[in-house]
Amino acid sequence: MPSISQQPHKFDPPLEPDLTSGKYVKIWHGPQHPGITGNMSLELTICGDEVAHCKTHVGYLHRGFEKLMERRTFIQNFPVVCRIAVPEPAFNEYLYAAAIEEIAEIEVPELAQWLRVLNLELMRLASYLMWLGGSSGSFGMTTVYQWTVTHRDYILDLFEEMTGARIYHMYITPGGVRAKLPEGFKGRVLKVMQGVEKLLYEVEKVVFNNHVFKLRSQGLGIISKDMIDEYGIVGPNQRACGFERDLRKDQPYLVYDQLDFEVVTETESDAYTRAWVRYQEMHQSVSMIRQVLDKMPEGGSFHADLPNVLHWNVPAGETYVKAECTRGEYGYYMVTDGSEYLQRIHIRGPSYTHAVSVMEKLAVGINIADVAGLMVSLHTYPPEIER
Amino acid sequence: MKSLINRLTEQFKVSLEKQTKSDLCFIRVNKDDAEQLIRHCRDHESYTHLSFLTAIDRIEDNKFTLTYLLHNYQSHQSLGVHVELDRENPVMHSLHRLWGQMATYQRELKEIYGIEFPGSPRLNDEFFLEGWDQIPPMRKEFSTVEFCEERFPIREGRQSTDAKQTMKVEIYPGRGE
Amino acid sequence: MKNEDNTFANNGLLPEEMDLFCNARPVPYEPYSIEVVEKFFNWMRANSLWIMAFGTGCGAIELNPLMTSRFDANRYGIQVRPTPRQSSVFVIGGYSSVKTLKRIIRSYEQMQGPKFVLALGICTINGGMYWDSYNTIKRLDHYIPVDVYITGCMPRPEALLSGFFELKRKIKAGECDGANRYVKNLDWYKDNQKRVIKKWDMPDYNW
Amino acid sequence: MEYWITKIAYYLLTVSIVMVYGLLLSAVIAKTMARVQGRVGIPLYQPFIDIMKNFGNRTAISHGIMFYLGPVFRLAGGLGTLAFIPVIYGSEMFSNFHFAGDILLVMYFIFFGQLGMALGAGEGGHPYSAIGIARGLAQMTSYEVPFALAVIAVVVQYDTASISQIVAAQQGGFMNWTVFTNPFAVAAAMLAFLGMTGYAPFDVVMAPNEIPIGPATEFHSSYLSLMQINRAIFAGAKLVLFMNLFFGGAGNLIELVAKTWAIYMIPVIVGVAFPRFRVEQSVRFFLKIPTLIGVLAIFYVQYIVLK
Repeated sequence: MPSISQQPHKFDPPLEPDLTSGKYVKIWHGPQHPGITGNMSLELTICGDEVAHCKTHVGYLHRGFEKLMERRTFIQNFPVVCRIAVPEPAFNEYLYAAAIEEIAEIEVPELAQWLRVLNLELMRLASYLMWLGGSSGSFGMTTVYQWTVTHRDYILDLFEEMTGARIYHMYITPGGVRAKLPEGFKGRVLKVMQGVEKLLYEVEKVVFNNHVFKLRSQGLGIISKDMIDEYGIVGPNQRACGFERDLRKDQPYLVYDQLDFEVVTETESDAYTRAWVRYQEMHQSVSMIRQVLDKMPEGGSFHADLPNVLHWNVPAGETYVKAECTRGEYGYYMVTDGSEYLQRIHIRGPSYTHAVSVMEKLAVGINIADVAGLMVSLHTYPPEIER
Repeated sequence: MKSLINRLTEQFKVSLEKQTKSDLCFIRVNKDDAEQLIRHCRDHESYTHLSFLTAIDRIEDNKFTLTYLLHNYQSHQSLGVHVELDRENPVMHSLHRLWGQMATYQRELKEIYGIEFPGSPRLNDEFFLEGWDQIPPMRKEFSTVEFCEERFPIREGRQSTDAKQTMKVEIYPGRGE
Repeated sequence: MKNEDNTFANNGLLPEEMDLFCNARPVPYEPYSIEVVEKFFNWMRANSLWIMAFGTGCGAIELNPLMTSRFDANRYGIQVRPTPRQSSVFVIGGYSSVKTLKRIIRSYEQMQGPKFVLALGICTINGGMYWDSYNTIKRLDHYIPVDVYITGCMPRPEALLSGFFELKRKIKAGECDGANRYVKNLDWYKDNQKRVIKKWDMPDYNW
Repeated sequence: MEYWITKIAYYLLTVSIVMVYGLLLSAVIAKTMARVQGRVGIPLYQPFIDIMKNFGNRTAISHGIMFYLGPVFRLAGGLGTLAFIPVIYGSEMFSNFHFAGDILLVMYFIFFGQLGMALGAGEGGHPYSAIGIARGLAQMTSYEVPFALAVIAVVVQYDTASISQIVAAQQGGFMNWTVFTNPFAVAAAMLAFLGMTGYAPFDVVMAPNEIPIGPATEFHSSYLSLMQINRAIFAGAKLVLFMNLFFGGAGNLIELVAKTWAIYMIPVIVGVAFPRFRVEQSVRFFLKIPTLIGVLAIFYVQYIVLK
């Protein structure tokens, strides 16, 4: 059964233009380029101002996490997992903990689940604020960048109070979380949320109602409906095409089924719509955080009893857990063999497809001035591509 | 899930490995039927979303296990397809015509496991590593510690103890046993 | 790696690229003969630090709060320049994989002296938690000269600010001669770099 | 002979004053933007320190003689622009080499700097430089159209091509300023001024996230400091030109500072709140509304003012 036929196929890579014809110039966007999110590079072949061919080069941040985690005990992996996606480590912590809990069948107390949701939603909000700044900055609005990054910093202060660390907080551990909420924390969260909502209101006036921003972003990088499944596009990029798919609704984990929110969908699926979907989800996160603070049970234990972590043999098993992070489906595929080390763990980051195959497809034919905008509108984080 | 497995077992030589939860189960198929099975699942069972493709290095029984994880957006169920490869010369049919991102996964596996996917586009381009001159790093027999010791100089004065012993002796004294 | 006329062999280059790249060796620069002038310029350099916009690792994420309204580093004359020709400070954001190290070297050699290197994070000092990772270097100062280390994983913006102040102090005192050290011990650095970077497809010194 | 010596001495004095003023102005602008962004911003003396630091940096690379000449041309453009603009009306000390018809020469010099810069940056060999030059020249030609139309309207209105006489014609109460006697010309010229200053949405030349900082990518140390000095002088010269043509000139230094600062605030306030055009969008912008306003200004002068 020949699996490869000879006629060209839509998934075959496009032919590279020959540079000897003198029509094309090859330009390397990045890794040292302020318009590229994170540390990756695009090998652009441009004809005039138009991109004729694009290759993505990743791996500048490759640390071999999956290898390192195979030679660390389960509890030793916790400082490791949160380093995988730098702007939002909480999802890695939750997924790793969830995978272990599923294999070892650990019951998580309810208070811990609420605290996890609080942590995850704050993380989502912080990550979205960072993205909003980068996205408006890549279109030349440094003012909005300054505002949003500052408000993200206030949320990082909340994290510091809640977990003890700004960026890498090993808060979500297997069986629960590491600490209760400090005294008067809810009031401070609400205060920050007020500031964030005020900021979002201003951002809507400055960015989304801005004629120039519309000129730049509308019709840029349109993702057709067919591409969604063909390229495995997830998250807001997918919801901007009109697909109502959100893991928090479809396969509710933690206590998301007790929260009240609806999936945001749009239809144009260009850069502007993707930004708009994310903007609405930020409002949703704010409301979710408020609901969590209301409905959260007061007392109760926040941590299940674990066996002795020093020689903790997780039983043999195999599972795949996933959560809806800001970019879409973020999954951990874990295989254990009953020893106190992992057999194999695979981290499925949504940027893996967005930044490599989708970017290579969408970048062809756009103006070189829009490459940074398109890159940001796909919302990719290189660290989770190369792990 | 059960009905799906039954439907599949009628047409293909598949064996249910394990169903870990209600919406996730893993089946095993031999490598020549894999493409037909996956294509069938994508086209007729509406498992249209490829979550990931990865490999597991089972050095004890000298095999690589490829895992294709497909997802069904209608029933919200996931199906993991296991394909076992011989560890000596691991070769798998290239499925890059099925999904657009498949070629990228195959590139990665070629680099970090040395699994061959003949016909996959840009298969031999460097993906993560640059100028890698050892055996593929994710294989079990590749010891990253020894490699680091002979490749990268460590600043003197750093002592790295066995974390397990440290936890036993210093952090949780007495809880070790 | 050296020709007899004390120029680089540029073995990594293809033959048709040979004449596109310069193969001369860099020379260490002498400070101004008049001490007052040198002190004056050192004061100027200390008060206008231009960072190169190259986030080499996860430490770069703390540069955003540093440069924005919360901890406004701009008021100390610290600003970001997107091109290595105009920037004088190279902030290495944490661990650097081998693939990134190659780009770091290129960018560092394209910066015009006097140039200073600020290394963030424990992983640039001795590998940190990546001490057994097969793809990250363990100590940065084997490959490029480092002026100031800021430890921690990851260092907070306050720590970055204090590191910048330490760098200012050293520059004013005239102790930051990293570029000269690099040029004087160039062969040692190049040996270390080529021991790690196996795919050396660039000139020996990127002018 | 000593007439020319004094002239040149006065001119050098003017240049130094305008340079210091332009640098201070840029610092004030940066602080204003920083305040909008909720920051403290750079200290006022920061531009001077940057220039001196760049001057003290070393240069180890060479891209040929044209590369070195680029910033020199640019500086020559700035100095030439300033040389024929009477800075302060009625004062012998600050009226440079003005003569009848100097405005045409000034408009030529506004072009000149960019062209020389284009030559030099093209020599640098960096692709971003080439793209930046293409963008810069395209945008410059487009915003020169409304500006030229506005200047023609003013020249027709006052029936002279000498800046000092244009200023003289506007004396005697602010109702005589062009901004009130011929608002269309001023509108067109100010829209062109947005593009000249190069703040958002017209900062396509140095678009930091698209082509890191465009033509100046390869320029470093002392060349960069030359270009910074020129940026200050050029901004000052253009401000003085606009003040003379449209806002009734200045009788003394205080008036000069006040008026130029007010004029410069317009592009800054626009620039803080806007993202960046693509280059063809910006060209289209200039060739549509501002050009129409400029044509309208000429007709306005012809059939209403001069009736």
